[in-house]
Amino acid sequence: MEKKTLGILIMSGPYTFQNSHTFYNFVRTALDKGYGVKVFLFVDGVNNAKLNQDPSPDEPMNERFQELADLGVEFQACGLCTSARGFDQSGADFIPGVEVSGLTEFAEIVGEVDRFVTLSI
Amino acid sequence: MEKKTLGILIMSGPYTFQNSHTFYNFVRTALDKGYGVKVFLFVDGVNNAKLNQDPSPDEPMNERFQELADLGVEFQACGLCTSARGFDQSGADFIPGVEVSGLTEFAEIVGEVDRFVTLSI
Amino acid sequence: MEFTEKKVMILVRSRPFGTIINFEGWRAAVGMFGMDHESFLMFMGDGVYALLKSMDVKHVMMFKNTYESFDGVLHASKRSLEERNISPDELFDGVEILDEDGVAKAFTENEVIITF
Amino acid sequence: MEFTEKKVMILVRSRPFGTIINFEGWRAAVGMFGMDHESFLMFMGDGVYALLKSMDVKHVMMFKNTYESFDGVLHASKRSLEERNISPDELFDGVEILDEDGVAKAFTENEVIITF
Amino acid sequence: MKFLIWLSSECQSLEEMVGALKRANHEVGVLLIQDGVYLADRGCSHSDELKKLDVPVYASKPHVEERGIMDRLVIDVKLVDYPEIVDLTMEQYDRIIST
Amino acid sequence: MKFLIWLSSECQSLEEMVGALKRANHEVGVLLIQDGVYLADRGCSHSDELKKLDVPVYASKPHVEERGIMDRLVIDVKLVDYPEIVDLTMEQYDRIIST
Repeated sequence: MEKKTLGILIMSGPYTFQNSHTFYNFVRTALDKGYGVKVFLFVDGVNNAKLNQDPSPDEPMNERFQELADLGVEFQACGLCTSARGFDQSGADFIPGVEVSGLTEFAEIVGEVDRFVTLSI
Repeated sequence: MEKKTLGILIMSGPYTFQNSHTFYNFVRTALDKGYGVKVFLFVDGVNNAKLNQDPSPDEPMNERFQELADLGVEFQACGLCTSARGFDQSGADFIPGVEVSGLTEFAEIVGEVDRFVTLSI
Repeated sequence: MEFTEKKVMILVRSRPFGTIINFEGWRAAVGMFGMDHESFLMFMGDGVYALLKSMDVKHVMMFKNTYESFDGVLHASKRSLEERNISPDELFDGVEILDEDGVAKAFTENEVIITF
Repeated sequence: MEFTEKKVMILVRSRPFGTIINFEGWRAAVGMFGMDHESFLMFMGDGVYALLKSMDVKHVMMFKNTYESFDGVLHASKRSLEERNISPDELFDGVEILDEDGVAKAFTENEVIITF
Repeated sequence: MKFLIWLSSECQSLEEMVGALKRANHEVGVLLIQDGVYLADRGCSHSDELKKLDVPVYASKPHVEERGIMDRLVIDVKLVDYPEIVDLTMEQYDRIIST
Repeated sequence: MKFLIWLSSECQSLEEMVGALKRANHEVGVLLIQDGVYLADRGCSHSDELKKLDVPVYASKPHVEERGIMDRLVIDVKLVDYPEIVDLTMEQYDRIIST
């Protein structure tokens, strides 16, 4: 039987809210159990993907998101939210594997997942 | 008699929270009345200064912060918060007039103002 | 899973204006039509404040119009309105008010619930 | 105004962990010593949860130690503790509990109040 | 001494703080701003608490207006725009407590 | 149908939502996560409301532990770590309502 897929919408940025930490642990565990994961970064959520973050060593956000992307997590980032925050629409400011797209791609994710969790502020 | 000075700590980023809009209107009005204003950008507050933001036309955050800086508002940005978010420690990612510094400069602002307002999340 | 058109509830519980989350709910509701989902906009808790017709609609007008042009209906929880002393005639035209049964039915019939 | 050394209250009202705001209050309290202000760390409302000695202190230990090395004292509102059923023996050593008069006095004697 | 409570979101500990200051014979005013204005709305279960505090309450006019709750206010507030907010902050009150 | 309420911050409308689903004969579980775990703390004035709902309550163990409130819990919660949280989300419940 095909394993189920988890969809997540995250709307908060890293550091300020605990969401990003919970997100990493939750998604990493879901991957370990064999589930697929698709993520839409919305509003401040796009800040999670920003390259060159240099936080305290116990919160290596870039490495964590990169790790999840390398393990096959699909990341889509809201394009309007990306440009509003002064980041490149090509995705050049984001970790490799994050695609800058829009709400249509979000709607696509919603149609492709078995469970859906929202991480808001 | 010398006009009083207003100090502000802002800890939220633009768009997600209404703080940045209130901040602009409040500070602009204080300037118009002749007060001095000193601002410390802390935590997500540093995101307000990010260059090349391209939001909806009625929220031109870069222009507004630049306008305030040009009118003499002192802006200091928390250095650790700046680097954590992947922005240049030299201030090159921020609008001109924003100085990347640290909590000592924050403490300096606190010592130089007559009134102090915190804009948190 | 393979892509499937679904019934999607956008559940708006945040207050308007203080954060952008409420407004982004309206936007997401419209976005669901982009892949032919059925979009069900539901306001509960403090989210119902976004249905006051006396509100400044500049942030949501475009999404509201588009949502309604797709025959989307605005739904509000009766209990949330009552707890906030909001009477039906204070709301936008066309808001459908759901009692407890209606709320339970909405949660059952919509296959995905996205919270704003 | 010309730079003046002041009595500064860092008023912590946010809960720890859910956001970083609470932890940043501790950091700011230490930062005040950088310009020789007197720093007065005050916990009220849900902020008092940050004084539970059973808490994981990894995010604040460095700031707490530094603050206390400058003879800084941790203060908590008696009423906030009582409303949350937190007894004094659940708190870190050395927390000074302020009754209503003490709270009013703290707001009066500190010249600047910075909220986290 | 005159304290101004700059209230932009919630009402946690408002009585605690305002009550302590009032009983110590300080003057206290409350400025409702941003989502803080909902505290004066007839749908807010805490508006009675605010009413009982018996202190001057100011409410930011633009924030009341955009939320469309002008006709729903159950507390006798003085509506203020930015010039008056600046005046309250810089001149009429001695110290600001942001919450 | 089995609904899991993923509760990470506040308790606004919890009775409203859970009550409606229960009375329509659905199974409901509540997962307390991040600051949501304070809802089971003996200092939270809403914990009685949660208790009365009489539904299974799960609480994220790492979030309870780091907050130091393990000995303060007044609700009979099942402590869960990430593997169980994933299992609740993906297998044991049919639909998630995040709040």
